[in-house]
Amino acid sequence: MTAFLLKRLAIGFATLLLASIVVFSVLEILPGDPAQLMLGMNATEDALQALREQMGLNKPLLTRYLDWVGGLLVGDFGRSFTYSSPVIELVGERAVVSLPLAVMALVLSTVIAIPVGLFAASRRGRAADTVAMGTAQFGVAVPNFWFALILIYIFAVWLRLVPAGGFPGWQAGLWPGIKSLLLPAIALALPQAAILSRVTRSALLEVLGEDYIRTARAKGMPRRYVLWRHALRNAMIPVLTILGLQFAFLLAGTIIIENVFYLPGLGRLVFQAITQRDLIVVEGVVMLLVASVVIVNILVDICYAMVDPRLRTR
Amino acid sequence: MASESLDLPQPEKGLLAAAFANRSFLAGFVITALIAAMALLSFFWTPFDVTRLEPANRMQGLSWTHLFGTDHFGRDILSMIMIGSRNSIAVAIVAVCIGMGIGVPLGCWAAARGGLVDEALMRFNDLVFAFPALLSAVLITAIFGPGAVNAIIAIGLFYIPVFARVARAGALSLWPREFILAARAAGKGKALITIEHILPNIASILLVQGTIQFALGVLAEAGLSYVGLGTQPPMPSWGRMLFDAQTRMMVAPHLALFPGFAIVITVLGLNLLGDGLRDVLDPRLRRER
Amino acid sequence: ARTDIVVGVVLEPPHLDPTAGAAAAIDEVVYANVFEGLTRIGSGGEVRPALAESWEISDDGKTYTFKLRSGVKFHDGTDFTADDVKFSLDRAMAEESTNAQKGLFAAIDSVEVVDPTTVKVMLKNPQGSFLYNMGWGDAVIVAPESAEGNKEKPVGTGPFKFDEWAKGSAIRLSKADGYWGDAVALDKVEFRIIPDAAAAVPALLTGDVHAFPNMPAGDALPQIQADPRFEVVIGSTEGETILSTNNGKEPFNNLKVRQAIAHALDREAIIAGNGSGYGTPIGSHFSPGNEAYVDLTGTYPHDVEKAKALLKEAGFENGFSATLKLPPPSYARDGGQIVASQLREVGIELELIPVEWAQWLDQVFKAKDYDLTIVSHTEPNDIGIYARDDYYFAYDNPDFDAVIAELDVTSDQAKRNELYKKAQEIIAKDAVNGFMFQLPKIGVWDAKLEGMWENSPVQATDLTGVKWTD
Amino acid sequence: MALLEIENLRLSIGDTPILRDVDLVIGAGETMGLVGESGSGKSMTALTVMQLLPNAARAEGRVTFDGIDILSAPEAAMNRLRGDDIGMVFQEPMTALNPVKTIGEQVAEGIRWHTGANRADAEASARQILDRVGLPERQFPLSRYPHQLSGGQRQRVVIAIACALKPKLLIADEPTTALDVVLQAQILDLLRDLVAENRMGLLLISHDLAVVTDMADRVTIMRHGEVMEEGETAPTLSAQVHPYTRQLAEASMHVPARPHRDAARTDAANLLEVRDVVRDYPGRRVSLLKAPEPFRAVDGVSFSMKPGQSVALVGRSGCGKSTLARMILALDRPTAGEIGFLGETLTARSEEELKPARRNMQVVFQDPYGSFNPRHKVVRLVAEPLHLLDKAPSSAERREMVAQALTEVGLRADDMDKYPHEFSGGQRQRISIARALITRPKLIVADEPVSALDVSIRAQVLDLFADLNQRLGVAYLFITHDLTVARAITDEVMVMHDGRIVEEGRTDAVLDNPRSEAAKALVAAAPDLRRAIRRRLVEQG
Ligand SMILES: Nc1ncnc2c1ncn2[C@@H]1O[C@H](COP(=O)(O)OP(=O)(O)OP(=O)(O)O)[C@@H](O)[C@H]1O
Ligand SMILES: Nc1ncnc2c1ncn2[C@@H]1O[C@H](COP(=O)(O)OP(=O)(O)OP(=O)(O)O)[C@@H](O)[C@H]1O
Ligand SMILES: [Mg+2]
Ligand SMILES: [Mg+2]
Repeated sequence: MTAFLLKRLAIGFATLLLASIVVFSVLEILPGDPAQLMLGMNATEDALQALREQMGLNKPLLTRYLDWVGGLLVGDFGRSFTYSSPVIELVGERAVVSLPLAVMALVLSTVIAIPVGLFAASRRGRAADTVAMGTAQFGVAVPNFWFALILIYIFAVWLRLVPAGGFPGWQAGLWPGIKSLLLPAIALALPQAAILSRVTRSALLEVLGEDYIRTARAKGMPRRYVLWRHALRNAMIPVLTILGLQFAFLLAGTIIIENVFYLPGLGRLVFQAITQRDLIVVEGVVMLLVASVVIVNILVDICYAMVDPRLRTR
Repeated sequence: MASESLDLPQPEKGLLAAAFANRSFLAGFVITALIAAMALLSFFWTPFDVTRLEPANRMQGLSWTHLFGTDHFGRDILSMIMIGSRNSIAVAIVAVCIGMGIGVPLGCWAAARGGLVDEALMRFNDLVFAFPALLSAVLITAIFGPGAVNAIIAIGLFYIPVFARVARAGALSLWPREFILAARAAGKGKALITIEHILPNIASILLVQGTIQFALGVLAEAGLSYVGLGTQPPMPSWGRMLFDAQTRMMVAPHLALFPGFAIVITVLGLNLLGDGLRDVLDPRLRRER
Repeated sequence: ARTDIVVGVVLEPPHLDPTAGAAAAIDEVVYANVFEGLTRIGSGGEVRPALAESWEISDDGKTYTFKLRSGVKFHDGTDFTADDVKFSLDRAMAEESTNAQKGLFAAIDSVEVVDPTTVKVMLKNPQGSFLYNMGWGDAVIVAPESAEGNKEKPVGTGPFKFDEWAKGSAIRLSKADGYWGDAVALDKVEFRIIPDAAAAVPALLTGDVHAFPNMPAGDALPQIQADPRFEVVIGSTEGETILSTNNGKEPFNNLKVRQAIAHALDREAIIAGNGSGYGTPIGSHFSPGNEAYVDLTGTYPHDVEKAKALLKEAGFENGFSATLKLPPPSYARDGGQIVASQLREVGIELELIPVEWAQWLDQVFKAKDYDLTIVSHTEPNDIGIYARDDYYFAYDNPDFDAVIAELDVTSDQAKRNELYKKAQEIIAKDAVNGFMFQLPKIGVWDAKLEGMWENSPVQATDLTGVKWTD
Repeated sequence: MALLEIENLRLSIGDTPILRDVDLVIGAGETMGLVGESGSGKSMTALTVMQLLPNAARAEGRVTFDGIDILSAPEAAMNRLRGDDIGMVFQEPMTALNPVKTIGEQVAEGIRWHTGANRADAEASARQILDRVGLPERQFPLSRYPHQLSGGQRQRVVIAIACALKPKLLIADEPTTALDVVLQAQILDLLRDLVAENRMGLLLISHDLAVVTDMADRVTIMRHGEVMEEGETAPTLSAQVHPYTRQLAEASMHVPARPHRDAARTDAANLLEVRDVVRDYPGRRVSLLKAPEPFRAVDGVSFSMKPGQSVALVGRSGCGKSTLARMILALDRPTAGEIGFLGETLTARSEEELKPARRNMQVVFQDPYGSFNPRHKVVRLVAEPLHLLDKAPSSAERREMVAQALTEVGLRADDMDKYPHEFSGGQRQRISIARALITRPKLIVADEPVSALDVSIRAQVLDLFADLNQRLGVAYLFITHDLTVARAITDEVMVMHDGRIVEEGRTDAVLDNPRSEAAKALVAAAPDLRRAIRRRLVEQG
């Protein structure tokens, strides 16, 4: 188990290192001069030079890469060019929007999808199954941003129950904060829930066809007991895989959804930072997102090992 | 164990008949065919010319002249949706081709060679999957500029590991099979075996995966266009239409309705097709029915 | 009456130091509210005294002596003195300065502190616009103690002091104690960042936001105008929205081609298809709000036949194709589509190339690698750019340069206006760019508010005179 | 009254009739053997009793267990019966246990469910029954997971689950087919003891007549969903009154005719020479720091074969037979040692250099399904080794050669345009032999070529092998775990154990009189129909 974990950690670390090289070089070839962008059309050449010097853009490439990675290792993400505050602070301020959003969406989709999947699997072939899976089939096809627009129209524009967008900040209170994340979370969660419920159902059906289910049934356990006690845990393995992938997807999904709802989250931050050529912020946020995907995947692997004892000895 | 992960279908005369007897396949096929027909038709005819802007006609509701109304430039929405379909389809197809064209050989190569090559492929996959897809797309378009071609590259790049993974898994489960051993005993090299035996036998899972990725590609293209990174005006695209509709939700909600439905129906059709294909081509699932 | 206000702004400022960035969003929050300069620009675009009570100009026009207000304090409690003025101007002029409008200070030779309330500024040569220049946000006075921290925590002399900045959502100010000028009516001010119509309209309707000095109302404007709860004022900005043309490149170096383009543009349709449908047509590069403005929209009226004829004369009977680079704002991206459709009518096929600002600056502004582009020039009174060598229009006309050179040394207002008119006419005739319209300033606010600016001669949201009437 | 009575059982799945008027009676303490070829309906009969049939199945007739009418019993009543009064053991021990639950949980679960015992009591009973099936506490605590057990041990757990509550009837559906002979003998012993101990009724399903003869008091023989014959085991099988019974019994004991045994030319040079061959597989990494111990699958094997010789390689499952075969075929490289074929060494050769060797050495695998690419037609499949010829034959020549090969294995030439799935299992194995023959090889390596076949088909295929050896002088390396097969068609035998050859010699000599421990165990455990009938007849008087 520890060997398995160590190996996963090593792979995760290698991925991060590679990612850092990729991110750095990609941003290097990004066209556009951040200094010019900050100072606008009327800037004089010496003002631009001075700013570039200040931002450290004049140093050699390798030095800048090493400085940056060295900083990352000790938790120093550098200073934003435009905001001129430490990147870590910026990211912190944005993460308190994005993270709750992604987590809310993940929880929501799980809470909806797994029971639906279970229900459909246990009623396989009957009307309830057909309806649930038909709906899911439809849900998979709905782009989340379109769904978001419809939600905005219904709940914000028409019924005026929730704000159409924006985020009041957590200092405005827990409820207003949650309220403004509600629609975005639903918009993100439902299409994901549709996918997850389909996966849950088919994983369950697959497991239900396994020999050990027959063994359990031959012990005299009723169908429902077998479904819960024997099938579910085994079916969790593919479900976990999808959950892991979904986290990455939700994180990326926040980029679009934050734009739809004008939420000051990480997605908007990178978007903005890229257009403003605030490279250091882009680098920081991208690395953070990549790191969280890597970490989630390691967590998923640990969950695998918890669910499936066969993996513990690997 | 290996044989479980990839059951080889028997070539059957009745495959086509079986396919059309499958409800999901049939529905998917009909929808997809209709969308494809619409896209083809748009090359020759649309109700209105979408390159002519007539601000005077802007944002009209539904009428007999403009079945789906007009947008903020006075363009006919039905015509735009027709032309948009061809964009969506083109982007998705080319992206799938890129993903398959590079991913499948990579996956097969890794499965055949094993060892370092395989490990390198897996790390490459880890790396690509660690980047949230949209983020990479944003970065790519930031470098090369927004546009359909770059959207294709961004989506296609993401598909490489997807197909590599599927091909590798399929190929890995085939390599220890006895008929492959027999082919090796017949002196055939790895490349030849891959072409003669591996590829035909993973073709069906690749086809199914291709359909799924195609559907996802339509969604992805819409998403990219929605954030302004995909197909660029004046070429109409569904995602872009939704973006334009968003700021006008208060006054003309119908603007958001039709492009959205177009996306949903296309993706739904492709997913149904994929599901149907899987049922027909994967005998293990067929037996379960 | 209420003493708090929530003001909606479209763009979040990157930081809050107006002396270190070009972003208009900075001035929209801090100009006149937090920071003040020696002079300031009033709501009609006029120069008014601010931290300088009065000034004297030497006869040769090269020495300005400013008499400063006494008893003024920065928000951190330090006193405002002549030393701060010298510090601020020296800092902006310095070699390592990162002031975005360094050109404003180019004429200054030296700054001399006469006594704590008197400052003398020596110019290299007389400059007619000097007092106006000192009213820009980039020329506000900062204190040496706090200058470095202004990006994050601005410290100025204005009526409001900075409280907090919830990045991505809001910036909050509150009334500063012991302000030197007339007491302001508001206690608390919040600038809320709301970038788009889809969010702005509901925010306004639900009363979350009281005022949008510059509202992205889009197509919902008629609905708001019909609502008695709100006051809608369509003013104008300093933003001349033009079809910038690369005069240095084939075929745009041909006057006939430029004239053809000018005839092909239908300003009314462009304005109608552009967001709210408001905007003032312009025929040259000058703000209609300015007293020196002349209406030159008739120089090349919309005339497709004429345009075609001119193209034929120029040797482009079958038209030609070119590229149109479009930066992100919707006036460009949407406007570009309309322009393309109008030019197609006369046979010019445009390929639309969307670019980000970073690329626009690189490719268009610096490298002049473009045919046509659409951009709004928001700097006030900037017709002088047409005289600059090397500017991205690649326009060169000695007659025009002479007019501007004369302007630079003229301080008599009537004479200046004459020269401005002349300048406008020259570039209009030369059809340097496709002059389209002046960006509207769609101000929307609660009908019970008074004192909001109707026009924006500078990019500012001056709240000093704003109060609730009930 | 008998424990289980099945009368006129008819079963159909969808529209396909599966069982026709099946009758079967089992008394308490009695063992009933149910035999028949693959697909004859044995498992379906068993599942009917458990009421665990596939969804689309319809059963009619009468099935009573202990006076309860099973076909009309509600699900709840069946739940009370299953696991309590009727236990069932399935064929596949590797997949019959839930991989994510400990064996303790899985055994105790049924006990708790049926008796309402608390956890501790249930676990105590589970402990007892696990001890009973030969999984003592010290080595096999309740907290073990299935993957930590070998196949035989897992099968014991499954039996423990089935017998935990001392059922009145135990149904064992091919409980040992997936196990090697030694394990099979152990499991069968265990079942026998359990029956004796609890006076259980046992329905033992098997396709192996010898196993059934060994175990069962009475036997029911099925074919195509119908009962052919039913009666006391030994008399039924020895008298062979029913033609089908005779057919089965004869096929089980079939020995191909081989007029010239020892076709090998002992004076000739060695055809194959294997010297000190070792094969290590990378072991599992236990710690990141320590390099993993390699697992040695083949450990210093040396032997040689003469042209035309027929050699058996026998041994328990996992002893390294297939690994050795793959190295001989140059499909895998030895870690150490050398393999010579026709005087040339095979190790460290490129694929191109191997061509001549490959032409003279072909292979036949166990699985008649898996050894063909299902998408190719027979002609293409059989012609595949022609790739090895220096000059590629023309299409017509190719068909000619394929036709000849097919005729040689007893198929028709026009079969070449069919797909493999259009053939029966035995025919398919003939096709794979045809493929092996097409290049006229001097050696055929056959890895368990008949163990997936029904007895009657197996007999035909063995005849074919013997015939080819006689007619064409092909040498065989015949890998099998079935000593009857080894005895039937080989001259020499090698016994492999844990990667080493522990004994070799003339087949009859070694199998009649094994000297090594491994060979002795193998011979003792191997079921032998003739011997079993003899013993039974003596026992039953
Ligand atoms: N789920 C099912 N659906 C349809 N037909 C089935 C199903 N399971 C088995 N059959 C058919 O029922 C018949 C009897 O099968 P059964 O499993 O009882 O055979 P068996 O005697 O146990 O064979 P084996 O020795 O191979 O296990 C076969 O023809 C088989 O194809
Ligand atoms: N690719 C592999 N990697 C690791 N271990 C392997 C591999 N192939 C086989 N082994 C191990 O090597 C040993 C010998 O395997 P092999 O397949 O040669 O056995 P066998 O004698 O043919 O058994 P059976 O009769 O079950 O076919 C087994 O313990 C097996 O688990
Ligand atoms: Mg069976
Ligand atoms: Mg083997």
